[in-house]
Amino acid sequence: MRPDRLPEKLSVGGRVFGALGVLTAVEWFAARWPGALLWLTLIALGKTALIAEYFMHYSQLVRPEE
Amino acid sequence: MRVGVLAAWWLVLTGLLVWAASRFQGFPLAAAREAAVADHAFRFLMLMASPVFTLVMAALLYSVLSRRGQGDPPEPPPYVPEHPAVPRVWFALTAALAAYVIYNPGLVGLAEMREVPLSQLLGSSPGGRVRLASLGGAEGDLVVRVRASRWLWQFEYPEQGIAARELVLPVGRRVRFEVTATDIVHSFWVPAFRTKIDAVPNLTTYLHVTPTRTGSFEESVDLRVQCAELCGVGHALMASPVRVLEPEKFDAWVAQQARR
Amino acid sequence: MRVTGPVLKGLLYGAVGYVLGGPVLAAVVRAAGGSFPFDLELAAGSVLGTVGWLAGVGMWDVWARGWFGLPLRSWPEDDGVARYFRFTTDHKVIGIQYLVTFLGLLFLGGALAMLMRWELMRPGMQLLTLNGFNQVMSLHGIIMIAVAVAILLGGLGNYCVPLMIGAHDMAFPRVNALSYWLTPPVAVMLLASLLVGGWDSGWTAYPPLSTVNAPGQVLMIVAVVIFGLSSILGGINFLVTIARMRAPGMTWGRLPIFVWSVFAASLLSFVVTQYLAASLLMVLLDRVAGMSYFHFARGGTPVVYQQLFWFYSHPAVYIMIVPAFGAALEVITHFARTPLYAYRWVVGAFLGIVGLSTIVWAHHNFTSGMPDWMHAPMLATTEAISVPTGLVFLSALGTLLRGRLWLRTPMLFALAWVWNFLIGGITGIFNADVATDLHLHDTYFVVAHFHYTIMGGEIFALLAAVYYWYPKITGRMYDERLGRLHFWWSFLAFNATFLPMFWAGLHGMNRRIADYPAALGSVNLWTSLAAFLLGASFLVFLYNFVVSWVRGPRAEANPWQASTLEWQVPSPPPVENFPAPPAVVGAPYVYGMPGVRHAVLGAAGGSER
Amino acid sequence: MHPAEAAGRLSAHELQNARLGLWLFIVSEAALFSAFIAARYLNLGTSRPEELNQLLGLGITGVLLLSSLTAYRAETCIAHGDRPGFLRNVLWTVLLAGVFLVGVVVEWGEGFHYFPPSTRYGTSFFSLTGLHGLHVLSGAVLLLGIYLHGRRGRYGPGEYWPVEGVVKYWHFVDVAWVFIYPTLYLVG
Repeated sequence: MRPDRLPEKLSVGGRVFGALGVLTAVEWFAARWPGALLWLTLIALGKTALIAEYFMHYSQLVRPEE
Repeated sequence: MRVGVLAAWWLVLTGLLVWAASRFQGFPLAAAREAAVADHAFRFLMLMASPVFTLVMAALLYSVLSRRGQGDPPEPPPYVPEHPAVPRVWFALTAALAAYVIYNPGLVGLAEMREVPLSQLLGSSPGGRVRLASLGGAEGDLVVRVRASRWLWQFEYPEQGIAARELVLPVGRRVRFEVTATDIVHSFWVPAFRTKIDAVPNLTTYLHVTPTRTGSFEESVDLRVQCAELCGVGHALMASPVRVLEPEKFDAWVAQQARR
Repeated sequence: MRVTGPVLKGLLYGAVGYVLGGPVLAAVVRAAGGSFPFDLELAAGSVLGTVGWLAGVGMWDVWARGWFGLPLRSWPEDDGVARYFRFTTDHKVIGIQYLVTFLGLLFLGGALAMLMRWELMRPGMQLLTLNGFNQVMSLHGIIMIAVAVAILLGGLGNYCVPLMIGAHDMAFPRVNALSYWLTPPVAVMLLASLLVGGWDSGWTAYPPLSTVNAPGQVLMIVAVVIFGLSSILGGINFLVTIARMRAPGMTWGRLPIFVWSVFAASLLSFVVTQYLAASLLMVLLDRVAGMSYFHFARGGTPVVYQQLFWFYSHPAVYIMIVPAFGAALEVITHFARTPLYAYRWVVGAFLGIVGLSTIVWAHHNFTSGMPDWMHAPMLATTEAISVPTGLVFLSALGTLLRGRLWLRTPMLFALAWVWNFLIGGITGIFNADVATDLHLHDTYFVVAHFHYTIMGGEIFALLAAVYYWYPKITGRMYDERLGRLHFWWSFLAFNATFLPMFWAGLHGMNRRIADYPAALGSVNLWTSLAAFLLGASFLVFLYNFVVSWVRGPRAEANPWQASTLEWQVPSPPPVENFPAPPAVVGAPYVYGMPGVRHAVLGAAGGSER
Repeated sequence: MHPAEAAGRLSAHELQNARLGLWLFIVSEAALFSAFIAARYLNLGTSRPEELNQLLGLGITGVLLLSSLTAYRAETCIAHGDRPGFLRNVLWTVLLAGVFLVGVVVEWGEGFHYFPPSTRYGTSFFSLTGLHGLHVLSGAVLLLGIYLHGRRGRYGPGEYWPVEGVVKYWHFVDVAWVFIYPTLYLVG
């Protein structure tokens, strides 16, 4: 882990946060679509995947060096 | 290992058990169409289970009698690689047996209990006015509203406009029980009818029974409404007598109740 | 004082915690004009009391001080009996703590069963009141459920799994100690519930009864939730240990079958136990926060509880029985002196059971008023579980038929397990089939069925395992003649007790009743007399267990000449288990294969000591 | 916790054990939340009252998402040896947790008026937000502990497991809300 990569990693976090924000906005409108429960579940799963992958480093379990 | 000896054990034991199961008479009084369905399923399951039971018994007996080792501990027998087909065949046979039991008496018995065709098993029960409903088609020749409270049963006959603390039914007519509870969960069970349904507060559940013979609690203790779901102090004693009458006697009873 | 010090300190802290969290807090709130129901007082007090107990018994000194940057303190090292009364991280000590605690609870639950059988010996009420019977029955139920969940996993699983995979300890030794030390407060709370009116809703605690009965219910709920936490932490610990602490060469395909069974049970317990916690917490919220999950007067829906509850509690029976499968197969393969038959199929069967068991729960609810469409699929999934279970039988029978049987006490109990579980399994089909279950549900047929599976299946497998590992754990040999006496006595008495119950249930004896129609008198008299015999048989076991531990002949490292790792170290094993990590080079059961070995121990180890 | 562990020094093997254990614990916790969410749908389908404060709900959802970002930044900073950045971000996370809790308390106040716990929606609303609030509270306390330890010079690149563990737990608390928010506010 080289210190010079810190800004790069921090910007990844910012982009993920942006994506989460967009998904939350989509969610807000999806609640009015027909079949809302399905859409809301899919969006929530998508947000979970983003957080688990980028924030919680799910892949560390298989690739410890991350 | 001598397969022939094992097979002989198995056949003899199976013969004995199948004979015993087919002659099994140890059922309580059967006083309804549903009881016949249940008892038939019970006996059929005993027959289906017999060869399975005896296969394990035979292997157990054979191994204990013929495969005992000498010495402390016995010298291990030389290792023989397993034949890969045996587990596969076993798996296929048990799966086929399970599939058949799921079909009959499983689904077949369930359809008979509900008096619906097999194709309707996945449908949900009658009426928009209840969210959750239970076993049985929609119609009945006679409606009885069952109300359970700690620790007594009340029976209302809305079409006749009467109520009673004793369950009186005419023989041969399909009765539709509409069951509910006023306080906690109870369960409406008549052993001679072989079926039960929970009495749940804030919910109406349904049960359909067609009594097939007359009788009374005095003749058989199986003709009683017994609470089958633990409901506190009086649970064990929460029972009411059941009387199944000829239709004309039932009408007379209704008239007598209406006068009171 | 050296022996009892930590426990006394734990009791003191626990009492202080209870008083602060319960009565004192309640008094303060009430003085401030707020309302503080007695139920809430009990719940808050018992939670804080448990925290106090944990702090006093050692978590503060060996764990929490580090969080504050303080140096850790530990009680003086001791090889004697004192270490069994401490917050110790050695998995072998924790295993014995679990085993002895839950054997004690098993005897207590058995004594309660004797009380019930005394009352049920004749129609009418003789010994207990109606309410007293319900309380005794409920207490018997929940204690035995706790025993069934914890005794094999917590006791023998803890002791044997690290040894069998060649590890020096569990992955999280302190979490392991926490799992154990959470259980004594559970027992205390369950018994203390009798002081506040007990509870009469059975171990299933169905609402709305459990939302309106005596305050003892609150203690039961808190106790079960805490027990669930212990079970979850234990499950996670086993999963990580088995996944990541195996010795070099110990591949998944070389794991002893008992280890696989613990792994499968842990997979279930660490997820589904939360549903038990959730459903009981909802009952608690109804009681203390005036919520309306299930309370009838507030429009609650009691049926929902039954769905959530059984989503845990049916898999729970596999948390109990799968380790029993593993233990029984382990004993059978060693005492048949031949490799376990169809090993891979059994592993698949365990995992298949784990998967299937999460989609069968509603067969407990056929009569509950759940939606009609659920009957057919739940009937099908439930009966499908007989297929993987059948593979377990295939493995047992194949091993027996290919082996040379050594009929020592562990093997006798393992054979009894085959018989008992066969009856339990087959009668399960009658409960899975809707047409028969509508009658049999909530009758003694069900009581007989689950006693055949859990007592006849799990507890008999447990006894097989206890006799099998006794020399390893205690370093002493049990008395073989007393072992055989215990076997024949308990096996015959067990069947004499529970076989007639099928008949009683079919003939209209519903479960959980203090009294029954006089027509059922003779079957109940027989059952009671047989039950007393069954109870007495355990005194033989107790005598053998205690006296042999004190005075029995010293056991060799490997009295059974078994091939797995735990037998290759001295009895009892040294603190560090293996002087150096063993190298696993082959399958676990290498009988009848000259020159083939399961493992090579480190230079300082030596297998033939 | 052993002082060495308190400082985050674990062998690579122990670190992977701890990670797997924490993940399993998180899966188990997710099961607990899923049971309460399931009870909401089983008890009352997708219906919800009109009086819910939608703006507040959306607001605290954003706050919690933002706190996940600051938690991520804190962990990344300490992994790269940037202690001031780490401390700053942990403090922000705690602060956002506090804002979230204040939002919940305000919503509870309105809830008691419109849909008290004795109503069927109130039952699910108060138990889900309460259960989640307890997790937020415990997470905030843990973050505060990390902050205090960090200020005393603990943790550094390669030895920050306590930070990683607490931050993972914090992300999980966020994920739980990702499901609770539509369950309580959006469906129906």
